[in-house]
Amino acid sequence: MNVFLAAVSAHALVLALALLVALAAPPGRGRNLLAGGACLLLAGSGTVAGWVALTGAQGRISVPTPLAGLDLTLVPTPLGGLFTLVAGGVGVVCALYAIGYVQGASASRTSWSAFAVFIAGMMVVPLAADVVTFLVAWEVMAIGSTVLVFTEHQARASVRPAGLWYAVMTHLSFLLLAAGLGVLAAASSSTSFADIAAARSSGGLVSIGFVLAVLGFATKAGAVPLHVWLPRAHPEAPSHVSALMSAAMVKMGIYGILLLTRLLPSGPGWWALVVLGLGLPSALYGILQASVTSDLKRLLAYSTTENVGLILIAIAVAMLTPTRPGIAATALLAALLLTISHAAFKTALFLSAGSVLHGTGERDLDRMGGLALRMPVTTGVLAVGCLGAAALPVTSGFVAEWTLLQALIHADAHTDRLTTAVLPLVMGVVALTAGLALLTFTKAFGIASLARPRSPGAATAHEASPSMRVAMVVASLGVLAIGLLPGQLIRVLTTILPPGTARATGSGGLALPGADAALDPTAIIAFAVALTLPMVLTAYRLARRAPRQRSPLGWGCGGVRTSSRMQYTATSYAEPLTRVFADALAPTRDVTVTHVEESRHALQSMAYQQQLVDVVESRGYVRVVLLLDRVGDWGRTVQNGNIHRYLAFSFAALVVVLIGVLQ
Amino acid sequence: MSTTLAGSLAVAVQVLAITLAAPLIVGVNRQVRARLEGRAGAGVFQPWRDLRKLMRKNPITADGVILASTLSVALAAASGLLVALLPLATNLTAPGLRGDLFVVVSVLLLGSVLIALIGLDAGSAFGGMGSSRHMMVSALVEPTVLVAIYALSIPVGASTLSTILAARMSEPASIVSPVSALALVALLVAVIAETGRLPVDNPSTHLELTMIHEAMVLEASGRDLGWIELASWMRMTALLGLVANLAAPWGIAEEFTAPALAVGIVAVVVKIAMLAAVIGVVEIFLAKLRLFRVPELMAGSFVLGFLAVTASYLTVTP
Amino acid sequence: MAVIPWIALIIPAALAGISLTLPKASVVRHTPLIAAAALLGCGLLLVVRQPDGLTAAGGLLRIDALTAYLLLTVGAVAVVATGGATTTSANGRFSALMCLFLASMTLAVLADNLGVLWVAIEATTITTAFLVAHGGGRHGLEAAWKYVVLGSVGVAIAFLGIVLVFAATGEDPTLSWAALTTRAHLTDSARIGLALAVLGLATKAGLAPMHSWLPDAHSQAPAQVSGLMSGVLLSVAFVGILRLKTISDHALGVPLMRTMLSVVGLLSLAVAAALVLTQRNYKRLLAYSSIEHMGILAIGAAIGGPLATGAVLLHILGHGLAKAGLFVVAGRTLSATGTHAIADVHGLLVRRPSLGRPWLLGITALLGFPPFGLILTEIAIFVAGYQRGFTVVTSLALLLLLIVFAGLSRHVLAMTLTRPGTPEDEMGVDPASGGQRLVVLGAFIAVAMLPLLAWPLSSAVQAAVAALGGMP
Amino acid sequence: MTPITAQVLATAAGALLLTAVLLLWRRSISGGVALLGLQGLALAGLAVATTPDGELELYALAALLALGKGVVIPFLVLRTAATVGDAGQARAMVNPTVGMLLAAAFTTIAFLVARPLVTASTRPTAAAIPVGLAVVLIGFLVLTSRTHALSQIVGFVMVDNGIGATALLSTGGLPAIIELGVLFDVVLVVLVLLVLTRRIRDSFTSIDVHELRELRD
Repeated sequence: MNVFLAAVSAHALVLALALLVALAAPPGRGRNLLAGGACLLLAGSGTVAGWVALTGAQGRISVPTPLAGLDLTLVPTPLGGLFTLVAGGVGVVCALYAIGYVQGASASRTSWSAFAVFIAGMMVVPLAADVVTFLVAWEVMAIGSTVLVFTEHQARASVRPAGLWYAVMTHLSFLLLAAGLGVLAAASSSTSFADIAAARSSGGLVSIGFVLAVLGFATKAGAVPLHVWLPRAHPEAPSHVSALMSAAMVKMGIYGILLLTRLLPSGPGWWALVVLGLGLPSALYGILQASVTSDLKRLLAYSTTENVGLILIAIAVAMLTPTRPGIAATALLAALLLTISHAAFKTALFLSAGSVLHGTGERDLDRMGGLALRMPVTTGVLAVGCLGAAALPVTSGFVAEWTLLQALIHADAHTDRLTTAVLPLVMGVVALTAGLALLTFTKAFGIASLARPRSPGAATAHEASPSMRVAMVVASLGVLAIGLLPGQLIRVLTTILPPGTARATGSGGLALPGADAALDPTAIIAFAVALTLPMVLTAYRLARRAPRQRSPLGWGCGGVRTSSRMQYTATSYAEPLTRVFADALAPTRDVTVTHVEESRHALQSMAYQQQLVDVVESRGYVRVVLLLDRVGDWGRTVQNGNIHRYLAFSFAALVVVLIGVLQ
Repeated sequence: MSTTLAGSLAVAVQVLAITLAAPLIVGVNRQVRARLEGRAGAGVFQPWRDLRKLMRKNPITADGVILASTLSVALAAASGLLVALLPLATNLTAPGLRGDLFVVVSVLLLGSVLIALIGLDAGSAFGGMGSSRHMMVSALVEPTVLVAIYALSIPVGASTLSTILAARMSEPASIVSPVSALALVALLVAVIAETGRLPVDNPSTHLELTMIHEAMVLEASGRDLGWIELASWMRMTALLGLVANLAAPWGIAEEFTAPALAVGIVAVVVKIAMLAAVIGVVEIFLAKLRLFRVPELMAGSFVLGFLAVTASYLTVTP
Repeated sequence: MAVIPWIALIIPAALAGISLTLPKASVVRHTPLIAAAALLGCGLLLVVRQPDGLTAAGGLLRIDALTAYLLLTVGAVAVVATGGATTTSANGRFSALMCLFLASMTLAVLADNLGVLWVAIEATTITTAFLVAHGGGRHGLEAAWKYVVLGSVGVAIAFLGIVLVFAATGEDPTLSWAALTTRAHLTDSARIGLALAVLGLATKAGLAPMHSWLPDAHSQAPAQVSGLMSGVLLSVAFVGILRLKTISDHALGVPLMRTMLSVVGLLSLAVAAALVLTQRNYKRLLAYSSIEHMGILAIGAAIGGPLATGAVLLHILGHGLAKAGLFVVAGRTLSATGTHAIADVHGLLVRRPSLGRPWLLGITALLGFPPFGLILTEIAIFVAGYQRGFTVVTSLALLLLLIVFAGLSRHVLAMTLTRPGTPEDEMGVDPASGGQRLVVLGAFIAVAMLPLLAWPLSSAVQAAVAALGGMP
Repeated sequence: MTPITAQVLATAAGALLLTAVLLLWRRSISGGVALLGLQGLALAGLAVATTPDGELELYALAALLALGKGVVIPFLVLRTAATVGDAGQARAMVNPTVGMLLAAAFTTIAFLVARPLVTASTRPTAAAIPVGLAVVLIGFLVLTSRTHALSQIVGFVMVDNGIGATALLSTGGLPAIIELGVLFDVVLVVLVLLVLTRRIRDSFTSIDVHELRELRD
């Protein structure tokens, strides 16, 4: 019995079980536990299938359909196996988290069954072996996530437009893929990926197919300018769903682009520029919007766009340096590491954001504060997540960006003119993105968890339930594990990368022969601990002689009142940046001043209101929507109910056919 | 003596030396400025006295402040780690601690984040204002630092600082090449911005609206303030030492012997002191830039770094 | 085997007679359902027995795998439409006309002679005229008038086409489809004849530019009538077009029908896209969705080849079931809320789950989401389109489908999801009985089972495609 | 083709085209219906002319055609016109002169289109096919331009007469069952339209089809 076959059939059985349990179990804690457990099992079986595929299992599963010659086939590949593994891992953590988190609408039968379908969809997409299966699995993932985005439609009015944007953009992604992959299948006259890869076809048609497919995958990955659904859908979906979407579903877009580079290895040079053209703006624009928004989940959504941008840059560098295999392999490794590390820390961040929302009822950073005292575990996870997202030492983000930097630095000028011009620019953008990410996550962690609570909700925050805490801690341990021992991860990835790309050094460190660089995080940690020990000892000795004293009033140049309104909020924290990047963000500010009736000079009140809208959406997409509405209105005037006009249509059609057929 | 043990001991010695030397460097800088301003000045060893006083005083923290003590100690540790990673007194490195470009910049930024968090945790308007401005400046500084060191690494072909220094010592001509000159100027501007010297931030001011570094440490007191001051002095010394060594790499200890190490330490302290004195003199003539002109300065230094990179591409013979 | 088609014809006709004469209202109310069940039975029997081109009634009728498959479709959709809808004022005349309507559709399906096909299609127009006007008041009359005038004129064009095809058969004149498909050479008048015949049948198939009657007729007719018309009458006329395409591809080569069907298909999608965006009446929304799906079928037929044609046939069954179920639910929503306007209906999913859930389920099927079968057929048509060189046509179709998706989902979400903060106006109760709700749910489950029923369906679909001459 | 049948053929075809043009020109309902009757009889004449002599049941078919199209349909329309009342002037969307020009244009189109039909057909009567097509197109024009319900019915019957004529001329008549089926269908459609006209008259108080505009998007 082929191992892969066993894993996938087990996965299918568990899906049926999960759906049955979701529909049959009694509402309340009973259903949450049972359905959550079933989804946990589902994601677990997916992880097993991913692991089996990653470690090079063979096998082929094909399900017949009523149409001749159109079977749905699944074949394990190492690359697909990795992405199933990542999605499965994130699925396990999110299912565990959901058991404690869901209540009300997100604990309904439809939500649980949609959650199971969503996980199952993501497990199958990387294993699909031909165009039709890939598209069907893609839509299974789409329907699962669309239903989940709408769960809280009764609570907030903003859920419906967000869900609509999400559904339409997901369908745009599906149609772009259908076009792109269809053209590729036509160019190599077969729908199976193996044949497309073997055909090595090239020419104008293949380029069109490639660009369409890349745009389709970029829409799902949330790359600028196709990212508008991401900052709308993620804040509205329940946190465990937005964690799964951000950490796992977005990666299916990345898997697609990597698949394309494997199906069409010898593409022309400008293909890499297309991917780079999507990557650079995504990284910069994504982190810029993240740094100025004050809604925590919207911040995390935009940071996903930024990380997708970095991954696309890594893939583009891999495509730009075919003449230097060492560098191309390092860049590919960087892309994989960025994907895995983003999956880990974004899950931790979204789950902690959900726990904060669960505890304080607040989503806006301006109304949080002082959570470190009230929600220690969540703050700890948020700290680790923010460290990972800001790519600071000892976290998975650091290892991933380090690999990307090594690839960029060592791809020196010997390649062609194209890379010479592009590489310094890419280096500058990656560095600026890293800098802004620093500010963003300092703001996110600092404003949310330090100093005094800025709203009654934050003041009465309570810690999350046990299952949520376990899930969050597991996610943050993932971030730290990859950060500390990247060597173990490299051993797993060897089946995907070309031989000799990276070696795991003794103490879990990482060596890149291609770029002759080595990183040993455990050594850095050891030295840091060795340094801090004497300092802590002296601090402890000093503390015994001069104990700390508490006073109700801070210094603040002698005038501070203890009200929490005196503290900086997330909006004010990002105000200098908004001013520096004003033309890219186009903030709309208005100050309304109400004077006292008696005299013009005395102010009664002054209100400052700043509105930051997504420029891509307000300038690009809104115009398209208005155009479509005008087309709709024009269409309605044509169909105005006058029978003579209808008869004229038929008559004109008759005459046109008569003359057309004349010939 | 295995190289790893030698390397680690050398680095430990370097950290100890720089920890002791840092207050001295700041003392020199302040003394030079005092003399030029016609004041007697508090003497070169005043910072050591301040430090001793602060370490013995009771720290006072307002209600609602959560992580003040742990963050200040962590900040000191981060600065220590930064000093360990940079080739200041000795070029030897412990195996895991090769001063790789990105690792150095990340540890530098870790320090920035920690001090920003201290500012936020203070819970007062000034702490938030200082922290927000500091993070904006360090966000704009990071591209310049990365691109500048990247430009220096291209002629050498490796991105670890110790190899760059060894290469520059072997052929001094490369030090005055256009690539190195442009990169060094860009790096110097970036270091000045990062350590909060004029024209980006005035270290000696307490005027609410202009201070960046001082605003963050406003609420700190007693030994918390002590750790923070020590950390920022060590950071400034380390960064100035990096610039000094890149400009004049001679005297750095190549192998692990007592005399070489002593020479290395003395050489680096003298070089940093001279650089601190020069900065002191220059600061007299500079006024603080308006905050929203700082991005233009940063953009300028980034372009310098960018030119250095493209220049290095052109001169490299294929 | 030969007797089954006669049963399929005679039972509905006989039931029509019974429902006119029999006074007992309870029986008369259900005669259309009985007729539909009989058709479904005959269809199933024929599909299982796999007939291979048997002619009856002196060459006028024909039973092959295609007719068997179509009879099954007509029966299934009819059961859903008549079983699911609440027959409020079902008097004898209404049931009789419904049974006659079913009988004429069966005749159209079984017809081998093109003349008989024309007479049957015209009979469907006549029988449904008064059904559309039934209980609709002023709007019903207006819809009926437009339906009959436009429908008859369109079908008259088809008759002109058939006459010219008959003239083109030269020495031994024949109108039998089986004979015509074997004719290698037809005189030049066949070009004009076939083009006009297809244009005429396109009217009854609801394809643009001859579609104008469809929104009015389908939105005014009672639920089961519009369900039947939208679900299967359009498809029966479309299969007529498929039969004519087989003759044309065989005798005149492929380009004529390819260009014509592609143009008509894209036009239909464009009309549907333009009018779904800011639509205000949810029954007209369903009507335009029918035009859109007919556009997809036309493009699938233009692409040709065994894969696309199999997908078209499967799509007919899937779309028919889903659309019939949806029109029935729309009828119940109308009687519950008393308004056609989309803007006045909101929060169906929460306030009337028995209406909201099937409504959302059916629309998800139409939008092309798994687990429903339409996703598979649409992907098959797109992939076949690209593989057979229809790159531009398929890409344009994909773009228009995106606009239709946006329009349809915007309106349906507005109806089903709650608008927090808007005042709760009172809403009537859902009139359907348990059995009727089950029939509708059964229809959607059947559409969901389509891609999984590989074993029984694939042989039936492939045999039907072979019966169509494999569509070069 | 004996000279007599050729003569009958020519007169019948001429009568068909003439009645069509006159119908387009005259606007009164009663006049129109009379012309429609005439056209039915001309069609019957055409049927007689095109059948090879000696085919008895074809003659019966021609008689049935004459009865149906010439007598029954006009009678029904007139009866409804009486009950409906204001049978007077029906407003036309297109003024007569433009109508005439359009009729001429459509006749030329009919001749252009029919050219391949005439050359391809071996039948002697093929030369007259364009007349049938012309009547179809003019019938369509009447249908599209008249706003009166009854005149729309007249237009529809004209289209049908044109198609019948084309059938007779190009193929010498369809098989008997089909011919009967078609005739039966046309009569039924006219009946349905007349019933609907009477109902519209009751609820809309006028049978001006141009007012039927409430069903719009």
